[in-house]
Amino acid sequence: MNIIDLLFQPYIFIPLVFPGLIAAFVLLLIIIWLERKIAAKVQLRYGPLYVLKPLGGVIQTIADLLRYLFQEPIIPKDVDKVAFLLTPVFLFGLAYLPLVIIPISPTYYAFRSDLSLLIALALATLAPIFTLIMGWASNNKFSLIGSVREGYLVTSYEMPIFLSALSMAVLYNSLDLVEIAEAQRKIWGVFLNPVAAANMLVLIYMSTSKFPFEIPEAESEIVAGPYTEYSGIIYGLVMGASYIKLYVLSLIYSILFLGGWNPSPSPDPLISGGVLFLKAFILVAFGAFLRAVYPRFRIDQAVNIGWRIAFPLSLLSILISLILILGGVSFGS
Amino acid sequence: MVCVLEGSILVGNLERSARKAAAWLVNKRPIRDLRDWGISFSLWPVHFTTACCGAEFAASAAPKYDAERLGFLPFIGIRQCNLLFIEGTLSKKMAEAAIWVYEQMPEPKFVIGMGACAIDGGIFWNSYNIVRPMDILPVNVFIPGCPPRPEAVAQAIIMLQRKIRKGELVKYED
Amino acid sequence: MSLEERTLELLIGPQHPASGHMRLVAKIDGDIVVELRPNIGYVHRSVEKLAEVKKFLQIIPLVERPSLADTTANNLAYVMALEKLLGIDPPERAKYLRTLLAEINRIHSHLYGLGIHGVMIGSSTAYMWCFGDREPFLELAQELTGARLTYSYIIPGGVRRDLPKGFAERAEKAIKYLEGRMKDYFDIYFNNPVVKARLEGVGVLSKEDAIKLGVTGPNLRASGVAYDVRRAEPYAAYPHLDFDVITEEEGDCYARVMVRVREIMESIKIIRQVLKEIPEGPILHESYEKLIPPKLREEMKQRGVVKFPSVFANLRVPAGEAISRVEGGRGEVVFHVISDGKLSPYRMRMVTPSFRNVILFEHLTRGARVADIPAIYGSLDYFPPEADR
Amino acid sequence: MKIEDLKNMIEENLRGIDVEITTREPNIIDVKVSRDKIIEVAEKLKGKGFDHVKSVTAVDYPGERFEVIYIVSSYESPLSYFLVSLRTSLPYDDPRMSSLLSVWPSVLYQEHEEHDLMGIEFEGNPRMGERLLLPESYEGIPPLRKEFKVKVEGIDA
Repeated sequence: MNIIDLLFQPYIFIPLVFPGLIAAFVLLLIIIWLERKIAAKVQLRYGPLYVLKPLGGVIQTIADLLRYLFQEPIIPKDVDKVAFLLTPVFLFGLAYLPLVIIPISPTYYAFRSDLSLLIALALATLAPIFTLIMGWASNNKFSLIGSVREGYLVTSYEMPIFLSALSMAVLYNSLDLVEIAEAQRKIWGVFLNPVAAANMLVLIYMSTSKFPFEIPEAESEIVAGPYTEYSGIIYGLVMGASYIKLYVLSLIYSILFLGGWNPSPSPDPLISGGVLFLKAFILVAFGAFLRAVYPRFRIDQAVNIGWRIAFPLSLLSILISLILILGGVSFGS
Repeated sequence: MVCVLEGSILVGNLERSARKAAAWLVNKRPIRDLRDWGISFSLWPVHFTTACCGAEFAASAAPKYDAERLGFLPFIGIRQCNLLFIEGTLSKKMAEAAIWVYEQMPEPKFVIGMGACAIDGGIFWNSYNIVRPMDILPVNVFIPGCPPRPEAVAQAIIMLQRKIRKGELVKYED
Repeated sequence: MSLEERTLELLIGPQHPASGHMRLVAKIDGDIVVELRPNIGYVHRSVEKLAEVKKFLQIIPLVERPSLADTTANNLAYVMALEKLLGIDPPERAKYLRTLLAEINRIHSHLYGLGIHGVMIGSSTAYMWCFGDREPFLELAQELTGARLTYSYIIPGGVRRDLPKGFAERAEKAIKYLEGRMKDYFDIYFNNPVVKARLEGVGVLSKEDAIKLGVTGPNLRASGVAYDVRRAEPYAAYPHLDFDVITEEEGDCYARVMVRVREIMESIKIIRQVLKEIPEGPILHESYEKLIPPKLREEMKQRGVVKFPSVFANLRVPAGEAISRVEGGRGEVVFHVISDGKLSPYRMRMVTPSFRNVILFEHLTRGARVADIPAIYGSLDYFPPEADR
Repeated sequence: MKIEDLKNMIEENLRGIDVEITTREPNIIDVKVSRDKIIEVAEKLKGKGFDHVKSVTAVDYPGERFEVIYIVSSYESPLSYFLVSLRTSLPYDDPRMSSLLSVWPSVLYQEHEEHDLMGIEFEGNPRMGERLLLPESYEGIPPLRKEFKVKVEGIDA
């Protein structure tokens, strides 16, 4: 068992390399550049270009990262130092945690349990707590308002996400991501229960504050929301965390609704993992595209949507799953 | 701070020497060029319009002149930006705000004075209420014109980028 | 807990993505704005004091600088006041050229306002589209006068340059481009459900309040008051042109945006009429043309560029008072020039539309939400340097 | 609606008060009134339909007097063509007058600006004493007065 084999063991490879650290980091760099390029394309202009002219400025995000690395991380005087410095690290670190649970092929998974969907969703809900602490710790009125807004939003999107995810679990009568993905070999979940699919997609964009729900760090009202006082690499971590959370949630979404790795020709982990990554990448890119389409909602409108529209829809999706099951739709095992 | 190493005692302030080593490393050839290249292609101006030149600054970020090709993205907060654009006249009230904004920005920061009013008062040279930016802020590049054309704004950014890449502006003292 | 302890005082200061060049001191209770006081004066450069030490002709560039996005209105209002004192009337062709530039300037001033309003409620696409589609009209103005924004095109007795050849075709091309783009604007921005949710019913200004507070421009017409200086006291070539005054009834942010959009369409109609009906003839008043030596006068005719007569250097305006008003893009510009026969005016009073609209901030944001402050601020099309002068 | 019959209408309306009415150019009517009668005249004009103030101008004649000019007009069609300039003159050493805020709320910011830049006291205006356009730390002569000198170009200094 030399080092190379060890690296390819699933419990090392998944969290570290493929859907884990390195793939997420590369995706982060590409997505931020892609977001600026897509927005520029919609807005009749070029976007970042002269960084690397032949390739259309692909390494713009690396330039930004380098600048953040060498920028002075200012810690304001009357700020709660411990909370101020540690929350971004936790936020960025914990955003990766659910990736451990996500399998990339029927046989190749780091950690399998028959409750893996619940674990993944539960870990994904840790982020708002740190945004609240961050807002309070940086002793700035705008960040206080921003973090309280994040608190409001959590109440309006957390419950419906869980319900619409569980409605699919009810349909496949299993909470294990591998079984759910396997069950969609013939037909994807999105065709079975479109209400849950649409509802969860919108709520994913609300939870990672993508447009039109970019409310906690609404720039034109409360400067950068909870992240106003952060500079240097700490801000780089914080800005990356929301993209990582979007990547994690879109991976869960593509397993639940888009059939995980299903049309993959062979059970070989790399190919099926690639199909899964492609679906998640498309969802994240669509989230980035929304920046160019929508202005942003007010906080009361977003909470209104969460409770008056998303919550009943998620109950409806559970009803649809039950009707499908009574109607005799059953999946193996 | 004293630490024992096989019989010989090392004496000295570890923390200061660590910082000195870091400063030496960062100013060394390969890291310095990479850092200057990164900073020069990611100049994010803070959203702080001081006077009427703001209209032409906004036009330089708009589709036709699109300063984002140079990595120039007008950004929201003071803490995340490294470039301050003095657009036009600085009245006394605005000068205080400009000083506060400049002091809150993280360290490798640059200032561009835009318009004839930022150079020497322009058409309002004899007004009782204006301040020359060079008296209160270290300005790196001036742009003539009233208001300067968006191409002049883009040229100023390119000149600032060249100065940074030549290594004149960004220094790390211990 | 009394109101004082519950309210949080928020300084939306000069450095803020949606505050412009001023500080909004907002007292908020939770998400509701209890009271908002604009603290202006950050771009006060005392144009009125400087005008008392500059010569009459030097004041034209000085008067334009404060409202950079809509300079023709200030320039035209000031020169009309001078012409009332001098007792001269510009030739017919110069009047049409003044109207042409005023309308081009109104279109790109409205696009500037719509763009800034777009980015304030979060849609960077609206900002980029409006600023991108503003460029063809800046180029038209640049072709006519030589500058992008600060034209100084109108001089006492006429205008500085004649219409370049082929201007009508290029103007028609730019107008066709904007008309074609309007459909995209409505699809992605004006009929966007999120925009409607953010703007409809926000910052409602009733008709009585609009009249009581003395506001002007699209903010007034969006509340149902059909007052437009181009109809109330027609100047330049407006008596011969037919256009209608755009009004809306609701008086909320969406109505103000819609008035500006429909006024762009109206200005396009006016530009087409002006380019069709512009008469031939001189562009400078004959009393000044006589003063130019004959040889230069011929050269002036071919190149279409006016050579300033030497009297302009030390223009003496007869003593007296003159009040003139012009409908700028943001509203009514009022000039009150008092001269005592010397080389510079005794007192020049310039009231810009933004200075008359600044009272709306306190009135409209009472009881609104924190997220409505930028929506209301943007819908007023408020340009702080113009208000502080 | 000609300017003459508007002048007669105003004269008849302001019967009781000693007021001097002259007309200028096609659409301007000057109404000179003394300092303490101005509110009464303002209310009468507002009753006639002049519903907003376009500009408040203070003119400084050094040593002699201050002249405060309110340009009043209406938004409705027949009257909107005409501008009534309501004038009053204040003694140079005591530039105080009563504010017309109660009659026309649209004068709030304009009177505050004239107070800030010319030093004229408008009793009844809540914003007196505060700075509007000048920085808070500004002391000395109000800048728009003639005795406040500004640097001039070299040639004709």
